[in-house]
Amino acid sequence: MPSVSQSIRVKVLFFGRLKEIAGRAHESIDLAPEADIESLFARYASRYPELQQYRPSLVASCNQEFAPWNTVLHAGDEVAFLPPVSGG
Amino acid sequence: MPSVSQSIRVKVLFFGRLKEIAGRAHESIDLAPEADIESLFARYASRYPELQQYRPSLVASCNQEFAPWNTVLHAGDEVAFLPPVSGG
Amino acid sequence: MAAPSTDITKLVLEPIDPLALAAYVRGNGDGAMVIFDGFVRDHSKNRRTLYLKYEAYEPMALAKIQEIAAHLHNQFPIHRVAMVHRLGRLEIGETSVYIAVSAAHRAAAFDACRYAIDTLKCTVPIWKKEYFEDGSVWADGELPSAPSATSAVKPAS
Amino acid sequence: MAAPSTDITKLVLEPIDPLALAAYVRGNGDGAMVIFDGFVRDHSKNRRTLYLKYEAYEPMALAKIQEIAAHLHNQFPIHRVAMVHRLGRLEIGETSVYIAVSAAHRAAAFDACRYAIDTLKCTVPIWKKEYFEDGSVWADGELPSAPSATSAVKPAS
Repeated sequence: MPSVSQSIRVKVLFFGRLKEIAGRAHESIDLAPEADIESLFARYASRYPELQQYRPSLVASCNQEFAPWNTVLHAGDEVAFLPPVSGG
Repeated sequence: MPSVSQSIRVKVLFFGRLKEIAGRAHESIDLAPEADIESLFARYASRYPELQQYRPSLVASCNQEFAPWNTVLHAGDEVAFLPPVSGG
Repeated sequence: MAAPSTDITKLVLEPIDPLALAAYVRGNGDGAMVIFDGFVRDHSKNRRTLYLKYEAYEPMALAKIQEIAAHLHNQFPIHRVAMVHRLGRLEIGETSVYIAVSAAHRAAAFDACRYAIDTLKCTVPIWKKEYFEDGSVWADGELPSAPSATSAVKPAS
Repeated sequence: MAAPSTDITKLVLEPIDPLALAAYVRGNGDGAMVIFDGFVRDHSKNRRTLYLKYEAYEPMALAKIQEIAAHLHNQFPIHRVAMVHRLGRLEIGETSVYIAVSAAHRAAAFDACRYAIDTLKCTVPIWKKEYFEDGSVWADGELPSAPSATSAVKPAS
């Protein structure tokens, strides 16, 4: 049986303004099992308080597909917080 | 006072299928005063009976502007019978 | 109601140069350009087309194209327009009509470009003859919505 | 739902070559091509722009562009699509996005091209930073309509 404290590792990507705030384009992070994207964001928002103000304008992706914030993460997932897009 | 028999000269242009039927691109023709475009066409239709069948599909122009068939012509006018257009 | 003198409106016999027209139309103050490129299809109603010939009532056709360009500026917030139609013999794949419209925002450029080609196709006196292996035909075409007779009889309202 | 392999969908760092893309997209069986050319405007909100930088979540952006191209083929009777977005630093007047759609008839080409750029602008993860004489800003952008939380609460209908 897996230990309840077993953690999962996910990859997190930052773009645009968020990359400047986090000071990095990506990192890997260990999370508790059953963590969702919202809780992952909350962790970064506590590390970089400036992030919090952008939360309403962000959408999330998991494995390169738009994903609801309550998506439960699994080991190896690639998560990104996407600011409003401005291509074109 | 002008004579009642005084005629006016107009220029007539033919395009597309009409040019082939008339065997010419343009000609000048003398008309009775007060002649309108419809009567001008009737004259050509009597000369080239094949023209008559196209009458419903034609629009007329006078001096390079679309014109109703009952437009009364004046000396020097340039009249054209325009088949359905197919530019583009 | 004249088109601004910075527009390009032309009937030409030689091949149309799309790159030169596009480069002319797009300005550094714009952000968007929409182009319509109409060219000779290799078939028509299931017959193989060999080539086309276009003829025009040239002065009237040019005036109508200029009217359309002027109307675009009245109706849409656009910058520049190029509307060029080629006449004479055209081979398969060659451009017969090229319309480019630049604007600060794409919606106006799309709307104007589409209005231009739709209006050209049903109002500009240009005719296309299609040549096939076994003969040639004048294309069906569109009846311009010309003014109706100036009559005392009014339609029932 | 993959785009036909004959489409061109790319993210590029080098300048976009419009002539090559247009020549590729238009086929002898088509009669119409509509092109959207989006390029760098020399101003933004009354400030003079010096240049732009675009960045993307590259694999996701490319996948989203390919989804759009595939959707065009499902929705509109078109032939070929090219959708190319440039990344990195772009100077004033340089093309950032180029979309060309060919079809037998113009209505489908217009509809598809417009759908493509409208959808790209609000769903493809690409970001633009505008550089001015006195600083730089991330463009406001569009919030993609992402899936909402998978919740038991349904909206009132």
